[in-house]
Amino acid sequence: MVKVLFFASLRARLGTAEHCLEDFSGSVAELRNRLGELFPDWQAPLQAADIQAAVNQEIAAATTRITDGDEVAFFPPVTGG
Amino acid sequence: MVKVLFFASLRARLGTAEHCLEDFSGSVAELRNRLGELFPDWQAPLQAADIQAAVNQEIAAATTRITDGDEVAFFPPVTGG
Amino acid sequence: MDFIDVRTAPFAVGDEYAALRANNRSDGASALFVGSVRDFNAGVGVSGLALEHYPGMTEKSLQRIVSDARTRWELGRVRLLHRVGAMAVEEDIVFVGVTSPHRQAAFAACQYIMDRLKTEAPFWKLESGETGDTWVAARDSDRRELEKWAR
Amino acid sequence: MDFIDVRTAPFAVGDEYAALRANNRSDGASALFVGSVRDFNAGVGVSGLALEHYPGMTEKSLQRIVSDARTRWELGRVRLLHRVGAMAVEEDIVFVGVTSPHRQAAFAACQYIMDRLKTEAPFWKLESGETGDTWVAARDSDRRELEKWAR
Repeated sequence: MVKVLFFASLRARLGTAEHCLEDFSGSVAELRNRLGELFPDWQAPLQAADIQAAVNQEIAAATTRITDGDEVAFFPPVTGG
Repeated sequence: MVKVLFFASLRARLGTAEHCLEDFSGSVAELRNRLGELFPDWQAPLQAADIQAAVNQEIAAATTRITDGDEVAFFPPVTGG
Repeated sequence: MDFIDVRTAPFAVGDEYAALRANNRSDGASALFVGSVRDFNAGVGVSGLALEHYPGMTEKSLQRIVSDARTRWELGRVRLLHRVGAMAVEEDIVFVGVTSPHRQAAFAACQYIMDRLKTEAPFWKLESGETGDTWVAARDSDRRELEKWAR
Repeated sequence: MDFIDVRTAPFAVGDEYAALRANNRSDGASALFVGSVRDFNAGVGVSGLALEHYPGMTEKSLQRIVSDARTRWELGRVRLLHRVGAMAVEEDIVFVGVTSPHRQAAFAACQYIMDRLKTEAPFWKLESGETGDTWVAARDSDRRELEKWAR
Protein backbone atom coordinates (compact mmCIF):
# COMPACT_ATOMS: atom_id res chain seq x y z
CA MET A 1 0.00 0.00 0.00
CA VAL A 2 1.16 3.52 -0.80
CA LYS A 3 -0.16 6.37 1.33
CA VAL A 4 -0.58 9.68 -0.52
CA LEU A 5 -0.97 12.95 1.39
CA PHE A 6 -2.14 16.34 0.09
CA PHE A 7 -1.52 19.69 1.75
CA ALA A 8 -2.74 23.26 1.80
CA SER A 9 -4.43 24.64 -1.33
CA LEU A 10 -4.02 21.29 -3.10
CA ARG A 11 -5.76 19.47 -0.23
CA ALA A 12 -8.55 22.07 -0.33
CA ARG A 13 -8.93 21.73 -4.09
CA LEU A 14 -8.99 17.90 -4.08
CA GLY A 15 -11.25 17.90 -1.04
CA THR A 16 -9.18 15.26 0.74
CA ALA A 17 -6.03 15.09 2.82
CA GLU A 18 -5.09 11.48 2.16
CA HIS A 19 -5.62 8.64 -0.27
CA CYS A 20 -4.30 5.08 -0.05
CA LEU A 21 -3.42 3.10 -3.15
CA GLU A 22 -3.08 -0.66 -3.14
CA ASP A 23 -0.57 -2.23 -5.47
CA PHE A 24 1.32 0.76 -6.81
CA SER A 25 4.92 0.80 -7.82
CA GLY A 26 6.49 3.24 -10.22
CA SER A 27 7.83 6.79 -10.33
CA VAL A 28 6.38 9.97 -8.83
CA ALA A 29 5.31 11.03 -12.35
CA GLU A 30 3.55 7.70 -12.83
CA LEU A 31 1.76 8.10 -9.49
CA ARG A 32 0.47 11.51 -10.59
CA ASN A 33 -0.85 9.94 -13.78
CA ARG A 34 -2.47 7.03 -11.96
CA LEU A 35 -4.28 9.35 -9.54
CA GLY A 36 -5.45 11.48 -12.48
CA GLU A 37 -6.87 8.38 -14.17
CA LEU A 38 -8.66 7.26 -11.01
CA PHE A 39 -10.06 10.74 -10.27
CA PRO A 40 -10.35 12.87 -13.43
CA ASP A 41 -11.06 16.01 -11.35
CA TRP A 42 -7.63 15.63 -9.73
CA GLN A 43 -5.71 15.58 -12.96
CA ALA A 44 -5.32 19.31 -13.55
CA PRO A 45 -4.48 20.28 -9.93
CA LEU A 46 -2.00 17.39 -9.55
CA GLN A 47 -0.26 18.14 -12.84
CA ALA A 48 0.14 21.87 -12.09
CA ALA A 49 3.75 22.87 -12.71
CA ASP A 50 4.36 24.20 -9.20
CA ILE A 51 3.10 21.12 -7.29
CA GLN A 52 5.99 19.46 -5.48
CA ALA A 53 6.33 15.90 -4.25
CA ALA A 54 8.00 14.28 -1.25
CA VAL A 55 8.65 10.58 -0.81
CA ASN A 56 9.06 9.37 2.76
CA GLN A 57 9.24 13.00 3.86
CA GLU A 58 12.11 13.96 1.60
CA ILE A 59 11.71 16.22 -1.45
CA ALA A 60 11.46 13.96 -4.52
CA ALA A 61 11.90 14.33 -8.27
CA ALA A 62 9.49 13.18 -10.98
CA THR A 63 11.71 10.13 -11.46
CA THR A 64 11.95 9.11 -7.79
CA ARG A 65 10.81 5.46 -7.38
CA ILE A 66 7.96 4.62 -5.06
CA THR A 67 7.54 1.16 -3.58
CA ASP A 68 5.05 -0.55 -1.33
CA GLY A 69 4.91 1.02 2.14
CA ASP A 70 6.10 4.45 1.05
CA GLU A 71 4.50 7.70 2.11
CA VAL A 72 4.15 10.20 -0.74
CA ALA A 73 3.03 13.82 -0.39
CA PHE A 74 1.98 16.40 -2.97
CA PHE A 75 1.85 20.07 -2.08
CA PRO A 76 2.09 23.61 -3.45
CA PRO A 77 5.17 25.83 -2.90
CA VAL A 78 5.77 26.38 0.80
CA THR A 79 4.94 29.73 2.42
CA GLY A 80 6.02 29.52 6.07
CA GLY A 81 8.30 31.81 8.03
CA MET B 1 41.10 78.92 21.87
CA VAL B 2 41.13 75.41 20.38
CA LYS B 3 40.25 72.51 22.65
CA VAL B 4 42.02 69.24 21.83
CA LEU B 5 40.78 65.90 23.21
CA PHE B 6 42.56 62.53 23.30
CA PHE B 7 40.90 59.14 23.72
CA ALA B 8 41.64 55.56 24.66
CA SER B 9 45.19 54.25 24.10
CA LEU B 10 46.32 57.66 22.80
CA ARG B 11 45.01 59.38 25.95
CA ALA B 12 46.80 56.75 28.06
CA ARG B 13 50.04 57.20 26.15
CA LEU B 14 50.02 61.03 26.27
CA GLY B 15 48.93 60.95 29.90
CA THR B 16 46.22 63.55 29.34
CA ALA B 17 42.66 63.66 28.06
CA GLU B 18 42.60 67.32 27.01
CA HIS B 19 44.84 70.21 26.04
CA CYS B 20 43.80 73.78 25.19
CA LEU B 21 45.74 75.84 22.66
CA GLU B 22 45.49 79.63 22.49
CA ASP B 23 45.85 81.25 19.09
CA PHE B 24 45.81 78.32 16.74
CA SER B 25 44.48 78.33 13.23
CA GLY B 26 45.49 75.95 10.48
CA SER B 27 44.85 72.41 9.28
CA VAL B 28 44.54 69.20 11.26
CA ALA B 29 48.01 68.20 10.01
CA GLU B 30 49.43 71.54 11.21
CA LEU B 31 47.81 71.05 14.62
CA ARG B 32 49.50 67.64 14.93
CA ASN B 33 52.82 69.28 14.11
CA ARG B 34 52.29 72.14 16.57
CA LEU B 35 51.47 69.75 19.41
CA GLY B 36 54.55 67.68 18.55
CA GLU B 37 56.71 70.80 18.75
CA LEU B 38 55.22 71.85 22.09
CA PHE B 39 55.51 68.34 23.56
CA PRO B 40 58.25 66.29 21.89
CA ASP B 41 57.05 63.10 23.63
CA TRP B 42 53.71 63.46 21.86
CA GLN B 43 55.16 63.60 18.39
CA ALA B 44 55.45 59.87 17.66
CA PRO B 45 52.06 58.83 19.11
CA LEU B 46 50.22 61.71 17.41
CA GLN B 47 51.85 61.08 14.03
CA ALA B 48 51.07 57.34 14.08
CA ALA B 49 49.40 56.37 10.80
CA ASP B 50 46.25 54.97 12.38
CA ILE B 51 45.44 57.98 14.59
CA GLN B 52 42.24 59.63 13.37
CA ALA B 53 40.98 63.14 13.93
CA ALA B 54 37.57 64.70 14.41
CA VAL B 55 36.78 68.41 14.22
CA ASN B 56 33.64 69.53 16.04
CA GLN B 57 32.71 65.86 16.46
CA GLU B 58 32.82 64.97 12.79
CA ILE B 59 35.55 62.80 11.27
CA ALA B 60 38.14 65.13 9.69
CA ALA B 61 40.88 64.86 7.07
CA ALA B 62 44.47 66.05 7.42
CA THR B 63 43.49 69.12 5.41
CA THR B 64 40.39 70.06 7.44
CA ARG B 65 40.68 73.69 8.67
CA ILE B 66 40.51 74.46 12.37
CA THR B 67 39.51 77.88 13.64
CA ASP B 68 39.17 79.52 17.04
CA GLY B 69 36.49 77.88 19.19
CA ASP B 70 36.71 74.48 17.50
CA GLU B 71 36.86 71.17 19.36
CA VAL B 72 39.39 68.76 17.91
CA ALA B 73 39.83 65.12 18.93
CA PHE B 74 42.56 62.57 18.17
CA PHE B 75 41.97 58.88 18.72
CA PRO B 76 42.98 55.37 17.64
CA PRO B 77 40.74 53.18 15.45
CA VAL B 78 37.40 52.54 17.15
CA THR B 79 36.64 49.15 18.70
CA GLY B 80 33.07 49.29 19.99
CA GLY B 81 30.17 46.98 19.30
CA MET C 1 23.58 22.84 20.51
CA ASP C 2 20.51 22.93 18.24
CA PHE C 3 17.02 23.51 19.53
CA ILE C 4 14.28 23.02 16.93
CA ASP C 5 10.63 23.25 17.90
CA VAL C 6 7.43 23.21 15.86
CA ARG C 7 4.61 24.23 18.18
CA THR C 8 1.26 25.90 18.54
CA ALA C 9 2.20 27.88 21.67
CA PRO C 10 3.61 31.41 21.40
CA PHE C 11 7.25 32.00 22.27
CA ALA C 12 8.96 34.86 24.10
CA VAL C 13 11.95 36.42 22.35
CA GLY C 14 13.54 37.36 25.68
CA ASP C 15 13.41 33.74 26.86
CA GLU C 16 14.86 32.44 23.58
CA TYR C 17 17.69 34.97 23.77
CA ALA C 18 18.38 33.94 27.38
CA ALA C 19 18.64 30.29 26.28
CA LEU C 20 21.10 31.25 23.52
CA ARG C 21 23.30 33.10 26.03
CA ALA C 22 23.13 30.99 29.22
CA ASN C 23 26.67 29.84 30.07
CA ASN C 24 27.82 30.87 26.63
CA ARG C 25 31.00 32.86 27.27
CA SER C 26 32.76 32.29 24.00
CA ASP C 27 30.25 33.56 21.42
CA GLY C 28 30.31 37.35 21.28
CA ALA C 29 27.73 37.61 18.49
CA SER C 30 24.03 36.75 18.46
CA ALA C 31 21.89 37.31 15.35
CA LEU C 32 18.13 36.87 15.69
CA PHE C 33 15.23 37.00 13.28
CA VAL C 34 11.53 37.06 14.11
CA GLY C 35 8.71 36.84 11.57
CA SER C 36 5.30 38.20 12.64
CA VAL C 37 1.80 38.24 11.16
CA ARG C 38 1.31 41.46 9.19
CA ASP C 39 -2.00 43.24 8.73
CA PHE C 40 -1.81 43.14 4.94
CA ASN C 41 -0.42 41.00 2.14
CA ALA C 42 -0.44 41.75 -1.57
CA GLY C 43 -2.43 44.91 -0.73
CA VAL C 44 -5.30 43.07 0.97
CA GLY C 45 -6.16 43.50 4.68
CA VAL C 46 -5.43 40.48 6.83
CA SER C 47 -7.11 39.71 10.17
CA GLY C 48 -5.45 36.40 11.00
CA LEU C 49 -3.60 33.37 9.80
CA ALA C 50 -3.80 29.58 9.99
CA LEU C 51 -0.52 27.76 9.54
CA GLU C 52 -0.64 24.22 8.18
CA HIS C 53 2.38 21.93 8.04
CA TYR C 54 3.42 18.39 7.18
CA PRO C 55 4.12 17.00 10.63
CA GLY C 56 6.33 14.08 9.65
CA MET C 57 8.53 16.16 7.38
CA THR C 58 8.74 19.54 9.07
CA GLU C 59 11.30 18.90 11.78
CA LYS C 60 13.40 16.75 9.46
CA SER C 61 13.50 19.61 6.97
CA LEU C 62 14.41 22.19 9.64
CA GLN C 63 17.09 19.91 11.07
CA ARG C 64 18.69 19.54 7.66
CA ILE C 65 18.71 23.31 7.11
CA VAL C 66 20.39 23.89 10.48
CA SER C 67 22.93 21.09 9.86
CA ASP C 68 23.81 22.60 6.49
CA ALA C 69 24.30 26.01 8.14
CA ARG C 70 26.77 24.40 10.57
CA THR C 71 28.84 23.02 7.73
CA ARG C 72 29.17 26.54 6.28
CA TRP C 73 29.92 28.64 9.36
CA GLU C 74 31.45 28.28 12.81
CA LEU C 75 28.34 28.48 14.97
CA GLY C 76 27.70 28.17 18.68
CA ARG C 77 24.01 27.66 19.44
CA VAL C 78 21.07 27.64 17.07
CA ARG C 79 17.42 27.96 18.15
CA LEU C 80 14.68 27.64 15.55
CA LEU C 81 11.01 27.81 16.56
CA HIS C 82 8.07 27.83 14.18
CA ARG C 83 4.44 28.04 15.21
CA VAL C 84 1.56 26.23 13.51
CA GLY C 85 -2.20 26.64 13.90
CA ALA C 86 -4.20 29.84 14.32
CA MET C 87 -2.52 33.21 14.87
CA ALA C 88 -3.77 36.79 15.05
CA VAL C 89 -2.20 39.86 13.46
CA GLU C 90 0.96 40.98 15.35
CA GLU C 91 1.65 37.50 16.74
CA ASP C 92 5.10 36.05 16.12
CA ILE C 93 5.35 33.06 13.77
CA VAL C 94 9.01 32.13 13.56
CA PHE C 95 12.18 32.71 15.60
CA VAL C 96 15.71 32.01 14.41
CA GLY C 97 18.60 32.70 16.79
CA VAL C 98 22.27 31.96 16.07
CA THR C 99 25.35 32.62 18.17
CA SER C 100 28.95 32.61 16.99
CA PRO C 101 32.35 34.00 17.90
CA HIS C 102 32.06 35.97 14.65
CA ARG C 103 29.45 38.60 13.77
CA GLN C 104 29.44 37.85 10.05
CA ALA C 105 28.93 34.12 10.63
CA ALA C 106 25.98 34.77 12.97
CA PHE C 107 24.31 37.13 10.48
CA ALA C 108 24.93 34.89 7.47
CA ALA C 109 23.71 31.71 9.16
CA CYS C 110 20.57 33.39 10.51
CA GLN C 111 19.70 34.72 7.05
CA TYR C 112 20.58 31.42 5.35
CA ILE C 113 18.29 29.47 7.69
CA MET C 114 15.41 31.86 6.98
CA ASP C 115 16.01 31.85 3.23
CA ARG C 116 15.96 28.06 3.06
CA LEU C 117 13.04 27.72 5.49
CA LYS C 118 11.01 30.05 3.26
CA THR C 119 11.50 27.85 0.20
CA GLU C 120 11.68 24.27 1.48
CA ALA C 121 10.21 23.76 4.96
CA PRO C 122 6.66 22.36 4.54
CA PHE C 123 4.57 25.17 6.03
CA TRP C 124 1.63 26.86 4.31
CA LYS C 125 -0.22 30.02 5.30
CA LEU C 126 -3.95 30.49 4.97
CA GLU C 127 -4.81 34.14 5.52
CA SER C 128 -8.20 35.36 6.72
CA GLY C 129 -9.16 38.85 5.70
CA GLU C 130 -11.34 41.26 3.77
CA THR C 131 -11.73 38.88 0.86
CA GLY C 132 -12.27 35.66 2.81
CA ASP C 133 -9.66 32.96 3.30
CA THR C 134 -6.74 32.87 0.88
CA TRP C 135 -3.78 30.53 0.56
CA VAL C 136 -0.69 32.73 0.47
CA ALA C 137 1.20 32.51 -2.81
CA ALA C 138 4.92 31.74 -2.80
CA ARG C 139 7.14 34.63 -3.80
CA ASP C 140 9.63 34.58 -6.62
CA SER C 141 11.82 36.84 -4.49
CA ASP C 142 12.16 34.06 -1.91
CA ARG C 143 13.43 31.68 -4.56
CA ARG C 144 15.86 34.29 -5.86
CA GLU C 145 17.29 34.89 -2.38
CA LEU C 146 18.45 31.28 -2.34
CA GLU C 147 20.78 31.91 -5.26
CA LYS C 148 23.18 33.88 -3.07
CA TRP C 149 23.94 30.71 -1.11
CA ALA C 150 24.75 28.58 -4.16
CA ARG C 151 28.40 27.59 -4.08
CA MET D 1 10.92 55.78 14.63
CA ASP D 2 14.58 55.72 15.75
CA PHE D 3 15.63 55.06 19.31
CA ILE D 4 19.33 55.57 19.96
CA ASP D 5 20.73 55.28 23.47
CA VAL D 6 24.27 55.34 24.84
CA ARG D 7 24.10 54.24 28.43
CA THR D 8 25.84 52.52 31.34
CA ALA D 9 22.78 50.47 32.38
CA PRO D 10 22.20 46.96 31.02
CA PHE D 11 19.36 46.40 28.58
CA ALA D 12 16.90 43.50 28.23
CA VAL D 13 16.56 42.02 24.75
CA GLY D 14 12.94 41.02 25.44
CA ASP D 15 12.03 44.61 26.32
CA GLU D 16 13.77 46.00 23.25
CA TYR D 17 11.97 43.51 21.02
CA ALA D 18 8.64 44.45 22.64
CA ALA D 19 9.32 48.11 21.86
CA LEU D 20 10.07 47.27 18.22
CA ARG D 21 6.78 45.38 17.90
CA ALA D 22 4.30 47.41 19.99
CA ASN D 23 1.50 48.59 17.68
CA ASN D 24 3.59 47.66 14.69
CA ARG D 25 1.22 45.73 12.47
CA SER D 26 2.79 46.37 9.11
CA ASP D 27 6.37 45.12 9.57
CA GLY D 28 6.47 41.34 9.34
CA ALA D 29 10.26 41.11 9.73
CA SER D 30 12.49 41.92 12.71
CA ALA D 31 16.26 41.41 12.58
CA LEU D 32 18.22 41.79 15.81
CA PHE D 33 21.88 41.69 16.70
CA VAL D 34 23.43 41.57 20.17
CA GLY D 35 27.13 41.82 20.93
CA SER D 36 28.33 40.42 24.26
CA VAL D 37 31.61 40.38 26.20
CA ARG D 38 33.54 37.22 25.33
CA ASP D 39 35.89 35.40 27.68
CA PHE D 40 38.84 35.62 25.30
CA ASN D 41 40.23 37.83 22.56
CA ALA D 42 43.22 37.17 20.35
CA GLY D 43 43.79 33.99 22.37
CA VAL D 44 44.09 35.74 25.74
CA GLY D 45 41.63 35.21 28.62
CA VAL D 46 39.41 38.19 29.39
CA SER D 47 37.74 38.84 32.75
CA GLY D 48 36.02 42.15 31.96
CA LEU D 49 35.86 45.24 29.86
CA ALA D 50 35.77 49.02 30.22
CA LEU D 51 34.14 50.86 27.33
CA GLU D 52 35.26 54.44 26.73
CA HIS D 53 33.54 56.76 24.27
CA TYR D 54 33.58 60.35 23.01
CA PRO D 55 30.37 61.66 24.54
CA GLY D 56 29.80 64.62 22.23
CA MET D 57 30.35 62.64 19.08
CA THR D 58 28.91 59.20 19.83
CA GLU D 59 25.18 59.79 19.41
CA LYS D 60 25.77 62.01 16.38
CA SER D 61 27.76 59.23 14.76
CA LEU D 62 25.11 56.60 15.55
CA GLN D 63 22.32 58.86 14.30
CA ARG D 64 24.11 59.32 11.00
CA ILE D 65 24.59 55.57 10.56
CA VAL D 66 20.90 54.92 11.19
CA SER D 67 19.84 57.76 8.86
CA ASP D 68 22.05 56.35 6.12
CA ALA D 69 20.46 52.90 6.61
CA ARG D 70 17.03 54.49 6.13
CA THR D 71 18.07 55.97 2.78
CA ARG D 72 19.07 52.50 1.57
CA TRP D 73 16.19 50.32 2.77
CA GLU D 74 12.50 50.61 3.60
CA LEU D 75 12.62 50.32 7.38
CA GLY D 76 10.01 50.55 10.11
CA ARG D 77 11.61 50.98 13.53
CA VAL D 78 15.25 51.02 14.50
CA ARG D 79 16.56 50.65 18.06
CA LEU D 80 20.28 51.00 18.72
CA LEU D 81 21.64 50.75 22.25
CA HIS D 82 25.31 50.76 23.21
CA ARG D 83 26.64 50.50 26.72
CA VAL D 84 29.70 52.32 28.09
CA GLY D 85 31.64 51.86 31.33
CA ALA D 86 32.53 48.64 33.12
CA MET D 87 31.14 45.27 32.02
CA ALA D 88 31.78 41.66 33.03
CA VAL D 89 32.16 38.65 30.74
CA GLU D 90 28.78 37.52 29.31
CA GLU D 91 27.20 40.98 29.67
CA ASP D 92 25.62 42.47 26.56
CA ILE D 93 27.32 45.52 25.02
CA VAL D 94 25.30 46.50 21.98
CA PHE D 95 21.78 45.90 20.64
CA VAL D 96 20.62 46.67 17.12
CA GLY D 97 17.00 45.95 16.18
CA VAL D 98 15.40 46.76 12.84
CA THR D 99 11.87 46.09 11.58
CA SER D 100 10.69 46.17 7.99
CA PRO D 101 7.96 44.79 5.76
CA HIS D 102 10.77 42.90 4.01
CA ARG D 103 13.03 40.27 5.52
CA GLN D 104 16.02 41.10 3.33
CA ALA D 105 15.83 44.81 4.19
CA ALA D 106 15.70 44.05 7.93
CA PHE D 107 18.73 41.75 7.74
CA ALA D 108 20.74 44.06 5.50
CA ALA D 109 20.07 47.18 7.56
CA CYS D 110 20.89 45.43 10.85
CA GLN D 111 24.19 44.18 9.47
CA TYR D 112 24.99 47.53 7.82
CA ILE D 113 24.45 49.40 11.10
CA MET D 114 26.77 46.99 12.94
CA ASP D 115 29.43 47.10 10.23
CA ARG D 116 29.54 50.90 10.26
CA LEU D 117 29.33 51.14 14.05
CA LYS D 118 32.35 48.84 14.28
CA THR D 119 34.49 51.13 12.13
CA GLU D 120 33.32 54.67 12.84
CA ALA D 121 31.38 55.09 16.11
CA PRO D 122 33.81 56.47 18.73
CA PHE D 123 33.90 53.61 21.24
CA TRP D 124 37.04 51.94 22.56
CA LYS D 125 37.40 48.73 24.54
CA LEU D 126 39.91 48.23 27.35
CA GLU D 127 40.03 44.57 28.28
CA SER D 128 41.10 43.26 31.68
CA GLY D 129 42.53 39.79 31.76
CA GLU D 130 45.42 37.41 32.29
CA THR D 131 47.96 39.86 30.94
CA GLY D 132 46.66 43.03 32.63
CA ASP D 133 44.67 45.75 30.88
CA THR D 134 44.89 45.92 27.10
CA TRP D 135 43.34 48.30 24.59
CA VAL D 136 41.62 46.14 22.00
CA ALA D 137 43.13 46.46 18.53
CA ALA D 138 40.89 47.27 15.56
CA ARG D 139 40.40 44.41 13.13
CA ASP D 140 41.19 44.56 9.45
CA SER D 141 38.21 42.26 8.90
CA ASP D 142 35.88 44.98 10.23
CA ARG D 143 37.23 47.44 7.69
CA ARG D 144 36.87 44.88 4.90
CA GLU D 145 33.23 44.22 5.80
CA LEU D 146 32.45 47.83 4.97
CA GLU D 147 33.40 47.30 1.36
CA LYS D 148 30.26 45.32 0.68
CA TRP D 149 28.19 48.45 1.31
CA ALA D 150 30.13 50.65 -1.12
CA ARG D 151 27.90 51.63 -4.00
